[in-house]
Amino acid sequence: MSSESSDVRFIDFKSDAQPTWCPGCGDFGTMNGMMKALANTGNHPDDTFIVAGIGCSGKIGTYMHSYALHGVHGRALPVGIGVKTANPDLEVMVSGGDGDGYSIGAGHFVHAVRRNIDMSYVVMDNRIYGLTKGQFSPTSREDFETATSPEGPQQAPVNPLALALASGATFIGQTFSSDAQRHAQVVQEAIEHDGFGFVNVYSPCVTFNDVDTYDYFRESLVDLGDDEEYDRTDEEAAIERIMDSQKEYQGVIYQDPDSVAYGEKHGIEGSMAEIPDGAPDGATDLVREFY
Amino acid sequence: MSSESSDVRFIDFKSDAQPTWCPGCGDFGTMNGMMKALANTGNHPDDTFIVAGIGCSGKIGTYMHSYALHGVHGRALPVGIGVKTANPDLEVMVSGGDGDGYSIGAGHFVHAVRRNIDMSYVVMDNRIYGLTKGQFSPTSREDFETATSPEGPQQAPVNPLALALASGATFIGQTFSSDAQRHAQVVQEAIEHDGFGFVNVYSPCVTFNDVDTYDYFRESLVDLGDDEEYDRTDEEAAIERIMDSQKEYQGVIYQDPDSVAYGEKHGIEGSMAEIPDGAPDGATDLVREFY
Amino acid sequence: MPEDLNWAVGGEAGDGIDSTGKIFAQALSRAGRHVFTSKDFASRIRGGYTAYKIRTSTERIESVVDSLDVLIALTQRTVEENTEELHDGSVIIYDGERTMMEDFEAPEGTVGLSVPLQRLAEEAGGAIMQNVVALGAACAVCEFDVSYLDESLEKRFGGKGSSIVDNNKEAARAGRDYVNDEIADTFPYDLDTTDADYVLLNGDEAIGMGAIAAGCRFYAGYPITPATDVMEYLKGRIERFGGHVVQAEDELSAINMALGAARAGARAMTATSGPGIDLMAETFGLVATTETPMVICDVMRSGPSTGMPTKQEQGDLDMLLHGGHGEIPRFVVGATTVAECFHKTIEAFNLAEKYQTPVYLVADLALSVTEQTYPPEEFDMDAVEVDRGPLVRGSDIEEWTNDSDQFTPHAATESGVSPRTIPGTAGGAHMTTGLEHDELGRRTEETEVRVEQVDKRQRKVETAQRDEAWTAREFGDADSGTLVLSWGSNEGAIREAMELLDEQGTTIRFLSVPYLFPRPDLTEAVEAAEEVIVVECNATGQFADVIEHDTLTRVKRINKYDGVRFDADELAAHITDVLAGGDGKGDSDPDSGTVNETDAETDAEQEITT
Amino acid sequence: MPEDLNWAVGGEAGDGIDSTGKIFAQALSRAGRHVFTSKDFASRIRGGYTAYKIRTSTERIESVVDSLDVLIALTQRTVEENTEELHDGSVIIYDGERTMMEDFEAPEGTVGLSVPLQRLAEEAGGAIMQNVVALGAACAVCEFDVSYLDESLEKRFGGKGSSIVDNNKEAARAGRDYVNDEIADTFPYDLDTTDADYVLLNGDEAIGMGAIAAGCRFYAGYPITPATDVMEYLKGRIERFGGHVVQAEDELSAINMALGAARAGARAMTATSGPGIDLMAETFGLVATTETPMVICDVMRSGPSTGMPTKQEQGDLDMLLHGGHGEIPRFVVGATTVAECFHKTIEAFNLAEKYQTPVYLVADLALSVTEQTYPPEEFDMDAVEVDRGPLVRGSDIEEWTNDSDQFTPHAATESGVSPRTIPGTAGGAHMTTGLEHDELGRRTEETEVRVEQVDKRQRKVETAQRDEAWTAREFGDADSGTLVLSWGSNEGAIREAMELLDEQGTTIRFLSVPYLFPRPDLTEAVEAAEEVIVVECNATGQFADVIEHDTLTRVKRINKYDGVRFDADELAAHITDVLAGGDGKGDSDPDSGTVNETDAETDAEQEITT
Ligand SMILES: Cc1ncc(C[n+]2csc(CCOP(=O)(O)OP(=O)(O)O)c2C)c(N)n1
Ligand SMILES: Cc1ncc(C[n+]2csc(CCOP(=O)(O)OP(=O)(O)O)c2C)c(N)n1
Ligand code: SF4
Ligand code: SF4
Ligand SMILES: [Mg+2]
Ligand SMILES: [Mg+2]
Repeated sequence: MSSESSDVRFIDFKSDAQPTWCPGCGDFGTMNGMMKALANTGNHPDDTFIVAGIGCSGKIGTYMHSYALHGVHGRALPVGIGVKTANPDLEVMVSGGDGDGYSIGAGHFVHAVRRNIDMSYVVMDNRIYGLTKGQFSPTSREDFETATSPEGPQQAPVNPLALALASGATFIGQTFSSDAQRHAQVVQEAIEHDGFGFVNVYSPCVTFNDVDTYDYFRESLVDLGDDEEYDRTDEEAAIERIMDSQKEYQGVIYQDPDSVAYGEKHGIEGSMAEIPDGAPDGATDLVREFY
Repeated sequence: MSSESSDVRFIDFKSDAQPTWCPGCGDFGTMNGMMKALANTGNHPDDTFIVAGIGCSGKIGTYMHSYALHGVHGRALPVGIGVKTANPDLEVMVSGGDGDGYSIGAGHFVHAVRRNIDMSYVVMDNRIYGLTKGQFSPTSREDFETATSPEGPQQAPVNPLALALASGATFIGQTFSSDAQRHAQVVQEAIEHDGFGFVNVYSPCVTFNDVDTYDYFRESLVDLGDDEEYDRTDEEAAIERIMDSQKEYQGVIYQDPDSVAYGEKHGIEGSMAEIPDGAPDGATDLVREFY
Repeated sequence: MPEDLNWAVGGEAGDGIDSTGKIFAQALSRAGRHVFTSKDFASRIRGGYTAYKIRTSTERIESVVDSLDVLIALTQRTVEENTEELHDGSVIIYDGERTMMEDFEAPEGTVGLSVPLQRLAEEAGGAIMQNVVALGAACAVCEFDVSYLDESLEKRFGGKGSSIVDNNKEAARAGRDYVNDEIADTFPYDLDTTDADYVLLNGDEAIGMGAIAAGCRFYAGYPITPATDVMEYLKGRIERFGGHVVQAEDELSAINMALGAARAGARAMTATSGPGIDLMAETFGLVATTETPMVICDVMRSGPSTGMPTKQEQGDLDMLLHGGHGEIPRFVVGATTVAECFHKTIEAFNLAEKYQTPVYLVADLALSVTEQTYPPEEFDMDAVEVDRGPLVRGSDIEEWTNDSDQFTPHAATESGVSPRTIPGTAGGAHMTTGLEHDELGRRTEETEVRVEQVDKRQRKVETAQRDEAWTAREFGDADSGTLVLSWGSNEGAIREAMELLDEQGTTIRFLSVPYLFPRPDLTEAVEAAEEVIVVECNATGQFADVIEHDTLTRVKRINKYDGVRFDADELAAHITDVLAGGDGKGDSDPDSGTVNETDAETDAEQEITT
Repeated sequence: MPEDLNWAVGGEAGDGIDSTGKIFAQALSRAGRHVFTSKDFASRIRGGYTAYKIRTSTERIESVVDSLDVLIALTQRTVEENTEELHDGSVIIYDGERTMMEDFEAPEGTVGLSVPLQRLAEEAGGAIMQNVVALGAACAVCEFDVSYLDESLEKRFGGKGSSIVDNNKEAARAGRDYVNDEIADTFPYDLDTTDADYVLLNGDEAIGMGAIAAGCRFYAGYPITPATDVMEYLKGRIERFGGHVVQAEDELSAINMALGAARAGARAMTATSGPGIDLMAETFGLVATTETPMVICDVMRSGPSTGMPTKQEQGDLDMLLHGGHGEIPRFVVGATTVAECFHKTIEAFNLAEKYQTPVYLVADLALSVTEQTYPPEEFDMDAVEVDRGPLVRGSDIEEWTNDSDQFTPHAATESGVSPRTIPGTAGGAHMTTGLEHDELGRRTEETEVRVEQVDKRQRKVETAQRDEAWTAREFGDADSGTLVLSWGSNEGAIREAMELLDEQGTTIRFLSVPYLFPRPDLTEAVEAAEEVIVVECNATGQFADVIEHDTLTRVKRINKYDGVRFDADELAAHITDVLAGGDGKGDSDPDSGTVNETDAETDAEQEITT
């Protein structure tokens, strides 16, 4: 599906609620890209379900227009899995912050990746806890000074892409919220991917993170899309980029061309929402089994 | 430290409780190796703290003799972190099953690894939920038939070594419970490692897993100790072995020679157990700060 | 010849005790006999004593008794564990040729029947069939036609090929023949058969079947004793009805998956036991605040913490009524019998959707492990009704949109229940959140809206209190001055205890309460009684406290917290004791952990003389 | 000239409102004035209205009132949000030169004081100092010497270099001079100073300081409003005392880390708010069953679910008393004032170690965000006592080993409290488990041992009930027929309301209850009263229910659940209303969400006429 063939415009995914993000927050750009990608892939708000985590990032559920749930901290992915399994016809997009996804939600992340449900997961990675006012996050640098790390966290930051790869990811993307076009494009590919489309988005926090700034990302990001040699289906090449702690990469870093989504493997088809007024046909057989 | 220099014998780490594991269970061997490694490194039961998870595996807390806590399912690692931080003089060993560590405890695993606390973590990986009678576990093969996966789980198994590596591990070992000597030796190295010493132990369940059997491991395990070329400090070589889904490796797969443990980075020294009878010296300064 | 036979097979965990017992239970059921089973077991895979006990009668049975007529003892310990239950004339079947049983002597008064189980099994094709040989021997002892075993042997071993089935049938006959031919004694047991056709199932299976009947299509869970059977029942079955089971990575995930499925419009459920209920507490509040219909099943086991995972307790009531931070409207519905596990599951789904709230469905270990016979009509699929509540579709949506055409999923209606649309419904797109929100589901901190939404959620409970029949199940003499109250699986034992008490001339009024919240107003009943006794399997008397608060009356308590369900004899003794002014310990088992707990203040007031 | 001044600065979140208010509060404190602050805020980083309010007097203050004398309004909305509080003669300082305030008109009766904040700040060195200019202006309005600001400006900006400090001092003076010179009005406010020397701190800081004082060395936590400040206070300070703070990956981890540290012998703590308490529920049971001393602090916020994270509520009592599956002995201690946050923290650690149980230390958002002055003697470090309970060391261990020299960490002593050794103690090695265990800490399912251990754990509570003084804090007239009961931060507002009521001739007896479990026996007090009113910030009346059960008496309720703490005027009105037979809504703010909730049964009984 492409934007040409669809009547839904990006603006249809916008709600009339005014974002309360700080002026300049990366999340504005991140959200815009998500809305564009949803529109470009021919989705409709009435057939789309957004699950948002808790954090500044988690507010997107309110600012976008679709069916949506703003859950509890760290549990957005399982909610998305439930939605998609109960109705594979829906477009399911899960989103949240680095704390939500890689700290309190780290376990779910590992397991959602390996389940390879056909949905997308967009993490707004600002390397800080924004909503709770500036404590270090799992992606914060070892020496990043915050209220709870006056001398830096002194522990290896989580590498979300590596974690995804180790968990058996079939799609790994990374973008930068202010590179609007690339960001929307990669998210679009994540949506189109047949399986779990994971995109880590550098979405700077202008209020509490003075290290991982727009300038920093602008200068350090290497776009794999610019590299004609790069083969996103080559796992080894992906590992090399992902484990490279000297550089930050943008683009689709890895995609398994043979990915088969969970739903297909398990033969899940159609919505589970429609049920008969009484017990379903064949229910009496269940009783007979106990003879 | 070596066994020669120590008066503590392996048997001193054994309690008088009779194990109730099924005859032939891999956990017998796994535990013996742990006791030997503890004795060989010159530890004493009175200075050792074992944290056990919940599962058949988790029973070791009862069968060994030391200070020990048998916690709730999936939370053994944080308990160990608390013990070690409060008293760095203790030898802390955490142990549990693949379900405990990689399913319900997956998030803690990722974060314990990256904190690099100076303790060891021994996982009895039988690729099944033993205690709850045979449901698939996170390390179960895609096609492994159990009560909850009549047609196999149909999802990529967790690769514990990859997960550890992605989380910034400084020591990754893997052993097989019935290769007693190798197993004890690798666990011993994990104890001696200055940081988080992680060992995944193939510890077969003879009752519920008829696929990942003694025979299977005996035939498929490749011992890296036999490979003189292998350099455990070479991260790339480690990645190659770890991502190799065709083979199972035994030995110390990776060790960061420059590992500095959390306690050292944070300047944690000495036991926190001794406190004065009243407020500590200097407490009044805390009040003055509020002037 | 007693109608009522108490039978057991016991040995080490791992000896196949469970399936052996089940084969015999099914055979009895096939023969038109009622069966009520219970299990003694330890949460170890091997190395622990375990037993499968069957009480059988041509009449319906609802409880266990502390008596054993026929015991297949694979180990010495099996006999030791059951000395109290054995009586004059009890028959113990054992294999005197096994080394460990060589020196076995049957307790005084009992009949020790040495049958060479292993040898006969080997002759029939393999030592593994020794339990089946024992079953054959038991048939002979009870004058029960061994061919009743055939159908269950086929069910069990059919998958392994017909020769295995045949060998097993032969093994059973070898056991029977050995008793008939070599021992040739007669025993005081003779099992009648009837033409009735029963089904045999346990509480977890009844819950699973109820869920499918009610239209549940999505189940997410994490294995935990004694709730795992619900998941294992559903797996492989729910798919036939278009559903799916996910084994989640933990309970936090399980409840959130179910929440997602429920928001997508499916009837969704998760089941767990105490530790999982704790882990689900945070999301439980989210389910309630977002007004998502969902059923969360708690099959209680002995706590606190990991406690005794394979032992009985009714210790989670406080948590179910009060757990989770903040103020969470909820429904708590409890099953009191195995059949009720089926019916209450269906009801739970209907309540959840009618009132758009999470419903705790509570059962206990005793229900979940009990396999019990019922006429199949008890599970009448044609009688199942599904009420999805105010689900708004099509153009009806317009009624529930605001001036800007936005759907109002949390409209503050008079009943407190709001319209509900499911994703995919045109014009119904909306969000919801665990933050306090307005009618549109968007966060707010406006004091008026906050108060309106709290009141609205509370109003759902009031509406339900008014509109639904929150009745108790009443038994006994409505005019008796003694009122016994209970919840959960104790119902059966109390009913049987009432029969025993009746024989002594003591009549009581018994209300078995399946609705824990909202619950029946028991004020009148309590005020009408001279003596109120609350029976429950826990130490602190959680239900008793609830009753005391509701009715402003102190009650007496019979509590048991040693991990073993009440049995009828014991209960009758305790009740008698309490009525005689005793402390509720009765004269039965002094170690049974049964106590009569009352608040310190009350002790003095009531001046109980012991 | 009123002694009592109510002052506020308000604007958008992100405008630096908090630090501006704090600077003024510190200046007042330096001038020997008492200060009691409160905050209006939204859980957004920017874009939401927020205000820092100060009530100041030369006398001690314990509450807020709904009145504002001086308001620095950085935005129009600040004035709108406070119209009700403004009165004749209130002074509003604003910057009439800012575009958004150009058309601002002060509400009738109030005095609008346009001060070119931004321009003066720019002249002094930078627009960023406009808030400080406003503070200077406020000093002029209140006849308060601007030099009192200097010390707090140094504290705040000292780290940024002396020229920044100097610029700020100048900015303050520019604001003062502008009012004095250009406006030259006089205002009815004149702030006296005294020689007293106060400290200014909030509840979270008091908890953190109490923890260090009590010897706490290990803290693990996960950020959550309004408990984060406890962690942030400890970080950077506890290390000076040999301790450490871990920011855990989540609350599940945090409580387990604290458990580990506690088993290693450290005094250990975690603090969180409702959602974290839920997540900790499972491990809480483990802590209790393994008899590990630990303090778990719940700084309550508005629920359920994510609720209103920056709003006040006392909604977690049910969870704290009853949460967690199974039956878990626990202590629940609550702070009723900021100073008590310090004292109760110390007490909580002592109780935890004396009785080897987890102690919930409960505070609420109102306490945690209130900055309040106290004479430093209130935090007398020399008076701190540490009681570590039965910690066994050296050869004393032998007293507590069995015949096989095994230590018995769960010995079933008469008091229920067992000996305790810490790792590293020779001969003390032992295990413990969340499974039911014997005296050695090894799993068991023996019914006798199970019952013994349940009883033993319960006995600790009984021992504590007997041995400790579970007193309430009593205020007012002990002989009054009106008994008011409350818990948590309402104490201050109720005390002030009592003064207002006194003026009307209404005296009441007020018991502020810091011990939620075990708790004082209030039966006598309740029975002696004609009217019992329970005041709390929640919708269902959780504490009222507890009192009703304890005393078998229905009580009246004043509840507030709109997210805003009680203020004294409002409470006085509500109490008057209830006493006049009203519904407790008083004649104050009809929208405040205050209700008088009584059970349906009672409504009828009490026949309240409105
Ligand atoms: C169980 C629980 N613990 C803690 C919190 C408090 N909390 C809210 S958001 C957040 C972290 C925010 O960080 P991140 O996920 O990176 O989102 P950001 O604000 O940076 O976008 C925390 C700790 C909570 N809501 N629930
Ligand atoms: C919160 C919680 N959920 C579920 C359980 C039940 N449970 C006990 S052990 C276990 C898994 C055991 O698997 P593993 O960790 O691999 O250990 P194994 O028995 O195989 O050694 C489960 C699910 C529990 N104790 N607590
Ligand atoms: S605090 Fe940071 S993440 Fe949050 S809205 Fe502001 S800029 Fe964005
Ligand atoms: S079930 Fe498996 S893991 Fe458990 S004790 Fe038996 S063999 Fe070992
Ligand atoms: Mg973040
Ligand atoms: Mg396992």
